[in-house]
Amino acid sequence: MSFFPIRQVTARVTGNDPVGEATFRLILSATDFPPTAAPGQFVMLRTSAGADPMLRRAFSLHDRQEGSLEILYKVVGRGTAWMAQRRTGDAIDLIGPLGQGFAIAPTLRTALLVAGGMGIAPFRFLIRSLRAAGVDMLLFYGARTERDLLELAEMEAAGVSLLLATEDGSRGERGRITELFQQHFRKVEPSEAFKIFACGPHEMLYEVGRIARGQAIACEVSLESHMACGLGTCMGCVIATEDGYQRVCREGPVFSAQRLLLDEISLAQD
Amino acid sequence: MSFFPIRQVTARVTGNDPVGEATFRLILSATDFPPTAAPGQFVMLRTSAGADPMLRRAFSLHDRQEGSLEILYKVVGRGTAWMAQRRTGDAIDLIGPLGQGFAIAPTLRTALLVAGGMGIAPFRFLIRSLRAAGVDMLLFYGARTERDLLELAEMEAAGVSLLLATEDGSRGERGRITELFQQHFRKVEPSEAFKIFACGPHEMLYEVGRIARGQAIACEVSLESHMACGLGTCMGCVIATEDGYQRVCREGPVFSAQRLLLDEISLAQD
Amino acid sequence: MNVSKSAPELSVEIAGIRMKNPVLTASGTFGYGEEMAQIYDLSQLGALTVKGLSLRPQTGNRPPRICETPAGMLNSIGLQNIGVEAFVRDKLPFLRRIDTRVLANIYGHSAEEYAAVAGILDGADGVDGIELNISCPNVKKGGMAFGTDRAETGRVVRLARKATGLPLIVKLSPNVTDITEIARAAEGEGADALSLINTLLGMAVDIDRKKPRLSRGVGGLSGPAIRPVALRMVYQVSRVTELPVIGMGGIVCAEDAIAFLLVGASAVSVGTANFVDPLCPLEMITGIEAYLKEHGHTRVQELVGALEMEQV
Amino acid sequence: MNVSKSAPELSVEIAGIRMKNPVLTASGTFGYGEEMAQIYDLSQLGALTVKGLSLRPQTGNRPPRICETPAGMLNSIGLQNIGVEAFVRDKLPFLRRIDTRVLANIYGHSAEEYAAVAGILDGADGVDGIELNISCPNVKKGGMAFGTDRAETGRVVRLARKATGLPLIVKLSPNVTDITEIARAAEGEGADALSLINTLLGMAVDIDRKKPRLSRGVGGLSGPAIRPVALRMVYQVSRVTELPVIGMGGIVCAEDAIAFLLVGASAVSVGTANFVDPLCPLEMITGIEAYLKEHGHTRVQELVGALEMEQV
Ligand SMILES: Cc1cc2nc3c(=O)[nH]c(=O)nc-3n(C[C@H](O)[C@H](O)[C@H](O)COP(=O)(O)OP(=O)(O)OC[C@H]3O[C@@H](n4cnc5c(N)ncnc54)[C@H](O)[C@@H]3O)c2cc1C
Ligand SMILES: Cc1cc2nc3c(=O)[nH]c(=O)nc-3n(C[C@H](O)[C@H](O)[C@H](O)COP(=O)(O)OP(=O)(O)OC[C@H]3O[C@@H](n4cnc5c(N)ncnc54)[C@H](O)[C@@H]3O)c2cc1C
Ligand SMILES: Cc1cc2nc3c(=O)[nH]c(=O)nc-3n(C[C@H](O)[C@H](O)[C@H](O)COP(=O)(O)O)c2cc1C
Ligand SMILES: Cc1cc2nc3c(=O)[nH]c(=O)nc-3n(C[C@H](O)[C@H](O)[C@H](O)COP(=O)(O)O)c2cc1C
Ligand code: FES
Ligand code: FES
Repeated sequence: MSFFPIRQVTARVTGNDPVGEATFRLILSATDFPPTAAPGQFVMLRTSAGADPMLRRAFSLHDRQEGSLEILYKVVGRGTAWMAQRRTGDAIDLIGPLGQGFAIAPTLRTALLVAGGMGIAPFRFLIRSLRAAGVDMLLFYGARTERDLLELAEMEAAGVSLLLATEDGSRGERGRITELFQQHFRKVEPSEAFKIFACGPHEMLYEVGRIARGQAIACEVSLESHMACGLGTCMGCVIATEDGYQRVCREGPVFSAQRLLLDEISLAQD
Repeated sequence: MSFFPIRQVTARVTGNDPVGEATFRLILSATDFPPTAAPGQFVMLRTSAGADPMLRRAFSLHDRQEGSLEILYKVVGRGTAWMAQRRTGDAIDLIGPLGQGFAIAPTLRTALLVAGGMGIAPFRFLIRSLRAAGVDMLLFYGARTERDLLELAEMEAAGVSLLLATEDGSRGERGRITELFQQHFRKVEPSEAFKIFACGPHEMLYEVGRIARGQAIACEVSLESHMACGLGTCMGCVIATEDGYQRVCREGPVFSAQRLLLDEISLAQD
Repeated sequence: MNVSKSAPELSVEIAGIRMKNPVLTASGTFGYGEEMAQIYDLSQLGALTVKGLSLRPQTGNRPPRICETPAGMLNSIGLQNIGVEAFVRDKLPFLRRIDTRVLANIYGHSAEEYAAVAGILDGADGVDGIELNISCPNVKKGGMAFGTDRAETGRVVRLARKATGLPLIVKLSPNVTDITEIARAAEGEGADALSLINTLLGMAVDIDRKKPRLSRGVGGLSGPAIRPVALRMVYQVSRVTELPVIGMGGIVCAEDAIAFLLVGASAVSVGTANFVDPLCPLEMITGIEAYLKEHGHTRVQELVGALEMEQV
Repeated sequence: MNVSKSAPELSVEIAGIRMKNPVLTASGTFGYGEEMAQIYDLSQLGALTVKGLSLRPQTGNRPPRICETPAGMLNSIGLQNIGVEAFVRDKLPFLRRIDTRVLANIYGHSAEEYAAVAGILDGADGVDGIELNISCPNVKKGGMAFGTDRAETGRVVRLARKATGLPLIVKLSPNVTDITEIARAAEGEGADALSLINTLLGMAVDIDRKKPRLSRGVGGLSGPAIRPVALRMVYQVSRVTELPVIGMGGIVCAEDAIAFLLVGASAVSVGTANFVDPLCPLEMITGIEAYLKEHGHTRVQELVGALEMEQV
């Protein structure tokens, strides 16, 4: 559990460009945002000037540079629609960094990444960190259609091997990414130097977690849950784990798949 | 009482430029806005995407051209702050034209206009109509300071004689416009061809109305009141008149000063 | 998910009144219909409810009477109205020409006065039903005092019931500990339907003047802010009564309307949203129809009470 | 308008507890303080109230537990908490190090259980007062059932009163016909202060799944949406009781806080706003101070109940 500082800061929009179907990359300048942020952590953004919509929205740190941070987001409702309307120079109020990120042990040599749809968001930051640690990376990345597969060239340039799937077959294998994952995963040997990192729809995480668990392989999944505070105070975002209900915003969003009660995993999502 | 159609339309911003201290002129393209609009009428604008702020805001028609309309507004709260952020191409939802405008009788030859602060808003449209009717115009126009005196050159070009006052003396007489009005008004002879039109703070309208009434001179004042509907259905905006409580949005906003219970005029405002 | 091809059936019958669709407009937010008729053709509505009528004309409360609140508004109109006789004489002829149902919302300072107003409307051509407003928080006597007490509710309904053969809808107050109690009292005395909720009693303060924002101090809260409370009460009431329920409180779009139907309302009524978005009742009708098609329903009736509850 | 020069006095005394200013944080929205301490120095607060404590640890309700509503939110946490003993052992040591007042919010499944929890806290170093939550809408037994009944309220307060010498604050439910009745019942049995309001019982529906958005169906509505109701109830209660009142419900800024003081609250508590704008309690303190100066007040106490009402 981290006790690094959390800050409420006013960030400035320096970029907010479409990168795919209703998907944008928001670049924020925020000099007072704590430098301690780690991959897998998230921020809570205010997405209105008034009280409707009222609650903040949670977004993974897509990336974090000195004095700036990035968010990769899809417009799915009113809050994200508000975000898509921000222009360079506009102010955005955010709180972070929040939650527990991915754990990268010194023994780690090979990382298997699994992303479904917008689950790709936290991976750029993670990939940069893994690369710095000299870890080999293989990414299973699935989406509905080719246009939803984001930042492929960038990830290849970062030395990530890609295995792609789309539901409509427009790029990579046709079908769900979990099918592709299951095929290839059979060939991998469990080892201390090996770990799976997954982010995406909860059904996908369930599948990946089940497979990893079956073979006692270290696996971390990043969950979503409706959040009021994002800070750990409201107890609203809990998910069932072997240690009882735990807060996705505080003990998570990254959880060891081993400790989740996978049958109940879908509950927190609704 | 007019029974012309009222329309809820989606207008496009074609201009929204500062014209003074926290004051903007909004130009809207709205081809389906009814052409029947008259000076003194107003529109109700939605000023948020969500439910907070919820109610529409009332604005006089600053002017009305074929396919477009203008609003002159001051930022005083959240709704008007939202308006100030609109940029060219943005959509604004408005309803109008609403209420009873100024009455210009065929016998009218000379119009005395009195404006205080943002009370100038409906007068450009009124001046254009009076000019078309060949009416001579004298405008008493007061504001806090010179910067708040708007569109002076334009009005002079339209043939309006100006008498100005500012509270800080930065332009015209120092003091309130009602003082200037009272001085000059003594010299005017009551006549069928003569009428006063006033718009501004309610204390100003009270003063002007009292003077006009004292001399049995036709005088119309444009009132403000907190409004929920602007349509005449909620009964929320009423003002005390000799005929009981009347709706500012429906029987008004322009009322004959003779029929208002001037002692109660301030009530509806707050 | 079944996608049905033919247009689903939108009509509903409430208290014996057949309406072409389940979207009504609420009392006090629609005047006597005249003003709204300038904006759209009112015959598209399931029904409209006129501003609360009393035996004699009422001047209402002193202004200021309204103020905005987060996602809502307070009003203390105080039931300004022209009186039931002027209504019948001056307003009904216009309403008769519109092909929709007209509900007359009424109130009195005593149970006897309710009955008197109901009696006058009983013979009036063009009134399809009477809604008893026993829940107005904005008048000193009458209104909410009746709707927060089981016995008083019973008495008002009993006397009104005797005074008219018209369908009787009783409008409940949300300002109570247990709304199901009041609902049952109304049912027991012969109400044909229930409508809920009226406004929540609230207050707002102008801190600069150190005064309430409404001249009367308190007023009724309406709008989206109260929707969760309204939805809960409609859910509770429809589980304990056989009567059809007209749901209202913060409904602004088809999705809201459908939520009220799912928890048990047989129709919905649009109040404050008429101020913000006058055309929204029409969009609701279209939206409900689209939802029915998408979910494979053939009649709107199928939605009523169709909420699936996990056991609590 | 008088502009006073020296800094106005912000401290208040409630139920014998002296607080450096009248801005508190509300139970259930501030955890046990630890998380918030990462964001700012909690010693700036008048007091903080911890999440509701029970005799034994509680797992709480199944998720989903929260959902957003217009200008508000619903929650049905179901009082998940670590239990009073773990609180005393694991959380109090941290809280003792913070120079502010700590109020322990407690609840029980029976009046006896309330008393037992109060008794355990009685000896605990670091607890400055106990807040009896007789108004939680999110647990089956206990909670709101007590706070909507005069006799039950009286009994809970009486037993808790006997069990502890600590200042006793009774937290009232807004889900009642007449909140002044419950307030008087609490006062009669020895409460030292009252706090209000807890959440309004509400509901939200997911129309696509035809299910409630909360697993338990209903939940408690909080946030700006309920502020007008809260303000009205604080106004009503403070007129009938001698006890100091802690006002809460939708307070998000200094202006809101001042409104609650003007209608009669001696202090205010910030709930849902902690989620949306964690630093807002600090801005409130500054804002109240600025207001006092601007209006020529020397003590915050001067605002309490200073609302001018026109005769109604
Ligand atoms: C830890 C975490 C990290 C996330 N990272 C990203 C990211 O990097 N990129 C991205 O596009 N999205 C991300 N999401 C999902 C994102 O929070 C939602 O898409 C967003 O809240 C939707 O808001 P809205 O107002 O547009 O949608 P609405 O549907 O209008 O929102 C209504 C309410 O539901 C909540 N909600 C809706 N969808 C979700 C969801 N999937 N998860 C949690 N709450 C939800 C909203 O916060 C709001 O309270 C993340 C969620 C979590 C919990
Ligand atoms: C018939 C009419 C015509 C108007 N014409 C103009 C105009 O041409 N230009 C202009 O700048 N202003 C005009 N106003 C005033 C304008 O409506 C308010 O300035 C505006 O509503 C303020 O909204 P806000 O959200 O910025 O302020 P806030 O103070 O945040 O508004 C809070 C609430 O109070 C209401 N309110 C606040 N001030 C007024 C006011 N003066 N009159 C009525 N309601 C108010 C708002 O509508 C809202 O419901 C007119 C008002 C009326 C009634
Ligand atoms: C301005 C106003 C006036 C109202 N007048 C009446 C009335 O005369 N009679 C009545 O029964 N309800 C009246 N109501 C209550 C509404 O009919 C409705 O029950 C309530 O506003 C909740 O619905 P809403 O949130 O959709 O507005 C009034 C509401 C408002 C806002
Ligand atoms: C998530 C959440 C949890 C809460 N838990 C408690 C609780 O444990 N005990 C309690 O007395 N009140 C609890 N409350 C009620 C608040 O303390 C407060 O009374 C209410 O939310 C109204 O204030 P607000 O609108 O400022 O949030 C909770 C509220 C929320 C939103
Ligand atoms: S969102 Fe509040 S505890 Fe997680
Ligand atoms: S604003 Fe509704 S009647 Fe005038």
